[in-house]
Amino acid sequence: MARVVVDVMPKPEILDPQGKAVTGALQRLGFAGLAVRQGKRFEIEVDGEVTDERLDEIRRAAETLLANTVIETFAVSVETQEQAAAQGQPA
Amino acid sequence: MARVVVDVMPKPEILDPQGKAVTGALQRLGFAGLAVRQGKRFEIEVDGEVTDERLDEIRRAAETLLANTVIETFAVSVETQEQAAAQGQPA
Amino acid sequence: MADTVQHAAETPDQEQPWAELGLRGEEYHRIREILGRRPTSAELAMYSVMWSEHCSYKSSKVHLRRFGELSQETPVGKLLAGIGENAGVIDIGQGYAVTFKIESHNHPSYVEPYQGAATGVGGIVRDILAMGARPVGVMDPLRFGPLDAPDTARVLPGVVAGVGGYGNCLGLPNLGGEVVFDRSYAGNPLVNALCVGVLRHEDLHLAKATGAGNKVILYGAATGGDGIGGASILASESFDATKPSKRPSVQVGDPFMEKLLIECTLELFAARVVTGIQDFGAAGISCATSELAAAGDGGMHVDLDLVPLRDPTLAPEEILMSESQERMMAVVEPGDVDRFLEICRKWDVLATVVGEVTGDGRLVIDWHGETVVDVDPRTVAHEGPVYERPYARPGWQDEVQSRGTGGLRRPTGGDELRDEVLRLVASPNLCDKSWVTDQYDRYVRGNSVLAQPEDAGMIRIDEDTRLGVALATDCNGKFALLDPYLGAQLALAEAYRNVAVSGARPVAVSDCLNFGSPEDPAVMWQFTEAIRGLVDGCRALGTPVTGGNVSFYNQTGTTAILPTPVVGVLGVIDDVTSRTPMGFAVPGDAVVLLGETRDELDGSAWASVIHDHLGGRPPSLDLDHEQRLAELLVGAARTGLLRSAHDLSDGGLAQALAEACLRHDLGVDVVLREGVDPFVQLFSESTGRVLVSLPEDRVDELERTAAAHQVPTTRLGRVGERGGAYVVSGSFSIPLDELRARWQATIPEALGV
Amino acid sequence: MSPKIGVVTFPGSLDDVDALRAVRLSGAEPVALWHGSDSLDGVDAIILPGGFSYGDYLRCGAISRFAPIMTSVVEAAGRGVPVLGICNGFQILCEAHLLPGALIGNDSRTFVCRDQRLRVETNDTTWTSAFTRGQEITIVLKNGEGHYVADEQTLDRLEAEDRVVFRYLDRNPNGSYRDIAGICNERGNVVGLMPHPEHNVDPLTGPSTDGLAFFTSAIQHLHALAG
Ligand SMILES: Nc1ncnc2c1ncn2[C@@H]1O[C@H](COP(=O)(O)OP(=O)(O)O)[C@@H](O)[C@H]1O
Ligand SMILES: [Mg+2]
Repeated sequence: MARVVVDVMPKPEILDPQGKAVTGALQRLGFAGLAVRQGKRFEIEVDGEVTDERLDEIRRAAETLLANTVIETFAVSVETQEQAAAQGQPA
Repeated sequence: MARVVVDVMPKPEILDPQGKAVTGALQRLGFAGLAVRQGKRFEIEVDGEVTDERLDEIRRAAETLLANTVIETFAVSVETQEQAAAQGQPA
Repeated sequence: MADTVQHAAETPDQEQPWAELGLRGEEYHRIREILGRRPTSAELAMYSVMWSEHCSYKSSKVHLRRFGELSQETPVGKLLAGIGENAGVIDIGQGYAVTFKIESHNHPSYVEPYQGAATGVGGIVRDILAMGARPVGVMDPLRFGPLDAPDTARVLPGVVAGVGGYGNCLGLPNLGGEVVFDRSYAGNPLVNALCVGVLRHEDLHLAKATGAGNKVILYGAATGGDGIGGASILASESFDATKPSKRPSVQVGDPFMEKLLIECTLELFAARVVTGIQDFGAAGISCATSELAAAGDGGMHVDLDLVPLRDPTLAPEEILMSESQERMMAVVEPGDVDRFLEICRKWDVLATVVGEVTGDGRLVIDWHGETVVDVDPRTVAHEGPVYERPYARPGWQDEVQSRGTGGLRRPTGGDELRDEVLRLVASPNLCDKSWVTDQYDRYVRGNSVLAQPEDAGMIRIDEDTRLGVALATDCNGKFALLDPYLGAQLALAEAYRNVAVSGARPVAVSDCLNFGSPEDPAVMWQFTEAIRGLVDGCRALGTPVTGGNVSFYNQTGTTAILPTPVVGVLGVIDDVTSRTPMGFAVPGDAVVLLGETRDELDGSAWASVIHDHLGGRPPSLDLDHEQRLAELLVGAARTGLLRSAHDLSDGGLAQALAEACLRHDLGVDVVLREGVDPFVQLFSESTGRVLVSLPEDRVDELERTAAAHQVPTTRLGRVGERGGAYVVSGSFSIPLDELRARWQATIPEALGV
Repeated sequence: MSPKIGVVTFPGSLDDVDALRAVRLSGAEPVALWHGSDSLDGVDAIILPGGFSYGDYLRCGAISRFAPIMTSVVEAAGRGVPVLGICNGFQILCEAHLLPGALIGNDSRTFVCRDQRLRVETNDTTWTSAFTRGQEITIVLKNGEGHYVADEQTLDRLEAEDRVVFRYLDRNPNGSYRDIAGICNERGNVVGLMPHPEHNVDPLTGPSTDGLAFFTSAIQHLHALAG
């Protein structure tokens, strides 16, 4: 089992009301100087090996379903063992 | 300006209806053998340098606000230039 | 360097991309003539958006004028504001006024269904707010391609989630709407949105900039590159070429921001610190500044550098054209500015003084210390081109009208009738719409007296006096195709009747005219016929048109949508507790049909569902009868005569009976008339009919009152037991469980949820 | 003297007007409270109303939980002051850890508005004493994120301590664990639920008047305290 991660973010030029609200809240909580954009993270457990074809397939899946490419961009990455382990715990 | 990323994922023992729905939808679209969990990705532009203290501060922000640790885990990472560049484009 | 007025004067021959901005050669020349020089690129940006079809109504203006011929008086009071304002305002007595309007957001909703629909709701809500009113409800007339078309599975859920996502988050109850499927909408869904607001007479605000020295304040969201499409052409030519040239043409809504904007604006009104106000819709700052200045008594000076930006790389022409949502512009007396800004701070709403009202009649806009716009605002806002587009009754109209339903096979015998009743009930246009409406909050604010699936939405306006208003929107595009004049009147009559069945008195009209390309003479003919129909219809019914919206270019390829003049009717009810709901309420009650049934099946749901047929002539309409019927219904509500009243429309009596039964799970036992084809009695779509139920011992009273109003009555039968059956005596019987299962399954099955 | 019940308005609160009306119709004095102030204006009970505070953009209730007034609410709750969280208010109470668990997106992934049947599982709380145990009621439900989750241990504990206050009947509308619609704290003075009792106080505008008993429960409790 391998893990592929698809990160989906609002395009930079598109309004991000979520990020705006979080940025404001952080400020009020005393965390200054942080500007936040909020997106989605999909962690995908892939049956079998992550071949190039498999990755291409996931890219197509991201394009059709996971991201709305009218307003969002996405990035696909394969997660290494160590990353996966780190991800599992609170940092 | 540097960028710090906070990834927030539902804890494994908590149901993830979004992820489950996405998994189902992918299957119906013919993308087989993919199991998805859906979380959030926060990209944080930090004013000034990302020192260790700054990172600690962001960890605290993640813990108090960005994640609900009752049901979610989070991971904080500093994004390198290259990653940032890659992130910018559709993969 | 920006293209300044001075630079424009010095470089008269500089090429300008007017065509790319959608202007025609003669329009560009007219702009040069007005200015006596070439426009700066900022001016060109302003003229091009303000003179677009969408903002200038250049193809429709000459026809819309006809609405102005109607009396500006409603049956309950005067119009306090009419066509030409952001929305019409009707005096409904007790010091209250209501304002309502429908707008379209069709094309954006095809590109990005969720955001398109969401920002459509946001836009119409700001129009209502700008009149000084508190928005109190929304409705959403929607049209989609066939339910089983693959793209509908993308568009419909997105649109519905968007309407709900935005309206729910604003805390506006959804009072009703329409969900209609037809193949003509496959590549061009219609997303119309209606908002209704309430104000006290003294709170009426108008969009005008008066009083030299008064400050112009921009408040709400920061300005980004949203929806500026064409302006980036200008920007990339005249500004630095290294920045991202691709600006988003999609706008993203922020309903939370809009909710703050509503509460903040209402507090500003209450504090009496606003002298003029304008919402931002299409064309952003170009529109707000030029309309405010044009309607005022002076001019306006604006410093664009002061506009808060979300994207600092925006060029002046882009800032002027940006359609970023959730923004408003107010004109404020200098002494009130501090208080104004303080209220905005309380609501966490960004507010900035960006200019002031001047006395010179010019709209002057500066950027980096230089003047980039210097125009007479009236030439931008009001003196755009006006076209008398050619129109002609299309050759195919006769052919379509001659192809009636006469030759179609009609069902005979109980089994066939039963089967077709069920097929109609389960058809996409007649089936249960809760998959859609369950995504809308209809309870918020606690004043929703009637909402879906009632014939009209009704809200209480005053808890003590129980004054309220009712609203319905309707349009049968198939009828409008068969005869656009009559089709528009049928839409009007249906909305009018839907308001009347609830017990409210219909008083005013708003419309959203959705059509194909105005450059097609056949479409233009449909459009002019629809307006003629509406004007004649409104005159007959005594209801003014208070405002509305035109949406052209609704077509897939070269095939236009069914002409779709959506009509919204507003009614007033003195005591909302006397309203009449649509569902059967008490077993044993008498069931009576008001109105007359003729053999009218052309354009009917039956023809379409059973035979996939559209042709012939729409049912006839008697507006005088509609008026008498409405009087009867409004009077009956006052005296508490009826326990239910349900308008007959698509699917005729067959469908109305099913809906009245399913509302509270009560059966019905109907005896059809001898000597008249049961098929016609069940499926004809003759207009001016209403299905009512009432206690047996008051049937005489109903018959007397109806006779006094010259409304025919037919005794149909009785309301049955809870969980009973839909029975047509001697013909067929359908257990309610079976009926409900068929009615409810359609949309969830089609969408796979 | 009739007790004073406060309703907090956060930016994006929507059902605050309704909650104030319900308080009035139930015979208490409604008091509007503002999120940005830490003053409770001497109210005897507090309602956190429904809505989309801060747009619910991060997580429902996550940002409101840090509003200045919440410090006072948490403190008052600790003193035994009755606190009712409705929908968004329930979410805020969970985020503030006044109640255990969390609310996540409905399993349908859509907003759901419907007249929902519920069973009152316990009347041993400040807000449900006027009901009978096991009573079946109909209350308006409307939310996008009403799916109650908590770990097994917490769920078992809630059940063991009789702190599941309401359960969904007929059809679980959002996937909530063990059909939970509402819960309370150990002392029973803090109750949170997803459905909206304030929309069920007038037969003209709601499907039932089953909501009134929430408010009369608290009023009776306050009268008893006042002796
Ligand atoms: N179909 C129509 N029927 C009546 N009035 C209309 C119609 N279309 C537009 N109007 C009126 O023309 C004016 C300008 O419309 P519009 O540009 O949509 O206003 P806004 O800028 O507020 O959206 C408004 O008063 C509107 O009510
Ligand atoms: Mg307007």
